[in-house]
Amino acid sequence: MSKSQSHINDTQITDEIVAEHGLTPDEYQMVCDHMGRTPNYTELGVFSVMWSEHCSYKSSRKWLKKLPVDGPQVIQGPGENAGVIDIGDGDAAVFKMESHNHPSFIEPYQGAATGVGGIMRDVFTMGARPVANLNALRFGQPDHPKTRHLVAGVVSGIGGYGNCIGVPTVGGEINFDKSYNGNILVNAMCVGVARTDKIFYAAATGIGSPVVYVGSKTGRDGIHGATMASAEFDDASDEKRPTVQVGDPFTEKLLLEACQELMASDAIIGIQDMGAAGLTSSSVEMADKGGVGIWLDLDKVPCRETHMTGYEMLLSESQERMLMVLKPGREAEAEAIFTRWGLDFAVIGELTDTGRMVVSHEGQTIADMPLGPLADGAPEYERPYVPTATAPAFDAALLTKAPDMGAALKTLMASSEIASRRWVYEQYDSMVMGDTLAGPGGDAAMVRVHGTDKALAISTDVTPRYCFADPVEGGKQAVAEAYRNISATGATPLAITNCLNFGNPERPEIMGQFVGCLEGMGDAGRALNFPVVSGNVSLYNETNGTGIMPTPAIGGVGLLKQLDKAVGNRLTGNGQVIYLLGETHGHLGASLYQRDVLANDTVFAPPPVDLEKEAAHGAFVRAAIDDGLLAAAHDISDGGLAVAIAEMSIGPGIGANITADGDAAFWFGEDQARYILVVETDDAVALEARAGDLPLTRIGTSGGTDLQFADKVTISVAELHDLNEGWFPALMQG
Amino acid sequence: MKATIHITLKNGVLDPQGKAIENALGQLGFGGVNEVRQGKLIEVDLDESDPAKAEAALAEMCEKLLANTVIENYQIHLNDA
Amino acid sequence: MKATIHITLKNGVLDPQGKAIENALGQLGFGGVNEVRQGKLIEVDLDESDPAKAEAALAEMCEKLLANTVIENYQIHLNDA
Amino acid sequence: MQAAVIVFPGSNCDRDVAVCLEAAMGQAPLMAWHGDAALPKCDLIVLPGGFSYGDYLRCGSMAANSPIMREVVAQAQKGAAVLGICNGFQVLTECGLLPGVLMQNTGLNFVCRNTRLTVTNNKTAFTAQYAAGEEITVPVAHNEGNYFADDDTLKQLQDEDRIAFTYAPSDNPNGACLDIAGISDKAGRIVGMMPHPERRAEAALGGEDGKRMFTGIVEALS
Ligand SMILES: Nc1ncnc2c1ncn2[C@@H]1O[C@H](COP(=O)(O)OP(=O)(O)O)[C@@H](O)[C@H]1O
Ligand SMILES: [Mg+2]
Repeated sequence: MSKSQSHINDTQITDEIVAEHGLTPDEYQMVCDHMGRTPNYTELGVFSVMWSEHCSYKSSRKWLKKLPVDGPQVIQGPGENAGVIDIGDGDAAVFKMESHNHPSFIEPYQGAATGVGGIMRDVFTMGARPVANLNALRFGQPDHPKTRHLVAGVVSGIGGYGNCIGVPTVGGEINFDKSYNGNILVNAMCVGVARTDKIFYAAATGIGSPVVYVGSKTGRDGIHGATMASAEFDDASDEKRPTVQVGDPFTEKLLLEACQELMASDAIIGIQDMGAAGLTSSSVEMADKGGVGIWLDLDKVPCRETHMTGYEMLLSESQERMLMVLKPGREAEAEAIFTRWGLDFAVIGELTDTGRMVVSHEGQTIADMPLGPLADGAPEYERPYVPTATAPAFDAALLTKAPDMGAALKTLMASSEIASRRWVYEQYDSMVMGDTLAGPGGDAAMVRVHGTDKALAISTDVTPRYCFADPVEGGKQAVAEAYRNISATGATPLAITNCLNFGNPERPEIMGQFVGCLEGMGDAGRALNFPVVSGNVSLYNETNGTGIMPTPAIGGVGLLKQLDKAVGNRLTGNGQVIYLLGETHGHLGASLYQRDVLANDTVFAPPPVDLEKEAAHGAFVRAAIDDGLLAAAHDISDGGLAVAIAEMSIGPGIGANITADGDAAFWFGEDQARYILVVETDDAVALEARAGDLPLTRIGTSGGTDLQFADKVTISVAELHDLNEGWFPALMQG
Repeated sequence: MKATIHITLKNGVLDPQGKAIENALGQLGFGGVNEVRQGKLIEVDLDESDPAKAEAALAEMCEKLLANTVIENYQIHLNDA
Repeated sequence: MKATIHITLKNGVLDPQGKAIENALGQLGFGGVNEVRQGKLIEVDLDESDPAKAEAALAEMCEKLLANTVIENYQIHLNDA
Repeated sequence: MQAAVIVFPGSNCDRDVAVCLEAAMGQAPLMAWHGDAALPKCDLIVLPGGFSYGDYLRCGSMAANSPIMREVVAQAQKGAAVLGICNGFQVLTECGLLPGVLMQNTGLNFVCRNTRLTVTNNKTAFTAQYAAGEEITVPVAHNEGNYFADDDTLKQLQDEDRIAFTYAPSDNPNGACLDIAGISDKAGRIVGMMPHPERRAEAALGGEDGKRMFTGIVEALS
């Protein structure tokens, strides 16, 4: 039985084996230099995962450092399992977003499910109880043969995991575009709540402290790159092992409860989930952050399968596992808790003063490596990039072929981007935990902080077609839209997480998109006091040389101090006065109107983002809501003014008479920094008075069962409702 | 012709259902249960009466729809009428 | 001893999952599929080596836990080693 | 009065229902752990929603076999009021306290949304604060809520006036026989229902239609 182990480390490291591990010859040389000798097979595997793009951020680190990460509200910025912000009264919000793109393309149900499980562990590792899940999904064209299968699988996987563990899925977004045909994006976000004095970090300290493994057993799940090699050493099976991880939400629920129970004591020094690169990255990160060394005895690792090599145990990505460092002597009390919850518990090593990671298995030392180089020794690449060329302004001549306004509105309401997502979100339990004030379907979701009168407002946003046409403006716009969505509920935007999905960074034009988006995102974060506290980068999203559109998804979190002040984004009665806040220039470049009504895919410049106006208009909306002046508020985004009005109408089934008038650019232009504000007649004067110099225009009144536009176009709200609700079910019925 | 298809998880793929059943049997006092794995049983009633053709059609159904071959294996059993 | 248990819906109990598979097969262009029913396959590895005793134990497991006899039937197959 | 919420591994609406019970009773209910073989004598026992034991195998089947359910059954037989919500309803059918079974939704998907219900029987221990035939809105959130029983059982439920709630016929989310959303035992002291009254017991959460389930039983037992 021990033959497999010695066998594996006897393997001669050849150029092919190095290449199979994804290391370049130069990187391999650096590994040898750090080691002072040739690494053995196990050590090579450990270096390869720690130095992978996913774990080391070697292509992106330089640019991530430029993001704004500070603010009085920030308790913990990037660098931990999740970001932490102060939400007053000793409470903190803990959140992060993460991608699970590739696994979801291979096996949509399990890929998406384990993505949700992984991001929740990042949040509860920090001592928070997860209170809300969101997801940002991008699929290929609706009529692409794979799309329907992928949508169905991903959606039921997200629901299957989140529903079972009992955390509400309260929001998200979905886009369809051909650039995702061979490369869907599944980004999951989780928000948790903790006490500010009970935040747990990864750093491991205290020489001799026990290193403890808890959760599920380790199997050969998700061992990447080197699967062929490992299969070779596996005498127990003849079939090629799948690398897909299977999620077990029930075990995760137990793990969550057991961790919370132990966290109520003071037994934990450091804790870290085993995510990508499993035991390896969790132990390296914990020991490195604490500035200590670590010794692991793999004979103690609970295994699900027989004959596992040390290499496999170190690299396995089995789900629902955690690594902790406990205060010495507290093992028994911790073990009692995990046992009671039916989970494995094993002391698998201890902290040392060597600054090295030493791994024993079957009586032999199978790896002995310096921690520093493993953790941050990966090369930082300054990949060459070419900035994206400036796109020309929208060609107004295209409008000569424009259909009439009513037909265009109907097309947009039933388009893949605007159509109701009910088919999706009714498969998610959005109400469990009893604090969901506004679930899916609004501008931002709102979740009460349990037992208080305050609420978190949460939104995920990005408009990939803007990022493609102009990465800088697109990056800004993603942040600005999250800011607007949160402001429209009345909440104050506090901080963001991001999930940066791009193509191959070794191509200068892709790197140019990345650099541009980060520049825009950074500018917006600074201008809006909306810093980045956590995030994730997913590169190499391409198939056969076709990259995805740049998709830097933003997850924004805001705070509403008094939840009863919140407003929704629907009309709430007849005779209400409807205002437009913000300037309308009629920017149709990169708009949905261009794509879906004109069916034109020329690259034109997207609407520019004026961050000062975003800040000023957002502040005005929030103050008006705080003073109880507004009956409803809705930010204007995809599809422009007319679509925003229609969206406010169809939910409650209340029509409106819009007296403002203009051309297609007026109705469907996607100018930024705009909101629709709705007030009761009695409040109209007060709202106008306080607007001062801000561009606030009265555009109509609510009432009836039709939408009337400037006495020229009349459409029944019911018809728009049916168009909007019908698209998704029709797609899924095929 | 009727056929029964057994769909089982591949070796090494985590089977939370099976594990849970195993534990529950233990709690109910059933001793000596070493392992439980849960799979699917699909019974199909086909017009086709030629066994070879039926088997070929069923294999194609498994590949295309019935089994998730990323993580599952399938076995076709023809029930001789 | 290893055993395989087939758990199937009783006659007359609606099987939406089976119906959905039937329809999906039709959409995929598989003709001549008259009916599809979906059930469960449970594989159990037991210490017991006496077939009669194994079968008795398995039947009890089915009655107590594995099958809901309001809607399901079960069949025990011992796999002779 | 003494009330207990049974917590199975995988229960996830235990806190939600405890919040409602506390609001109705003025005191927190006992949270009873599944592995405990003993349960103090209770007037009211609630089996909450969630995914007990992961809902692996069949929903509620393993919970029905857990040690504490022997106690629950014993106390129910002695007259304790029992409410099973969603997964709790599934547990009640699996352990035989209520007839029938909850099968997979005919739409084959999990469904979470508000549903319109009719209070078909307002004479159970839980529904006295509703008017007979009153229409209320309460959300569902389940994948297996499709109530099924053989024709004799269904007839018996009707004859004995044991259908507590039905979905409005155009609003049946799961294909349940006779639009059944909830049923009771013969005495009306054991009620199982798929909709979640605890999720609509507060204006901030969209409405208070579910609240009277809790104030009603507290009134009945005090
Ligand atoms: N795009 C980004 N913006 C800000 N922080 C980021 C970004 N990408 C990653 N980070 C931060 O880098 C750290 C490592 O991320 P990751 O490897 O995804 O964490 P984990 O291993 O916990 O999943 C985290 O603290 C994360 O918040
Ligand atoms: Mg982590």
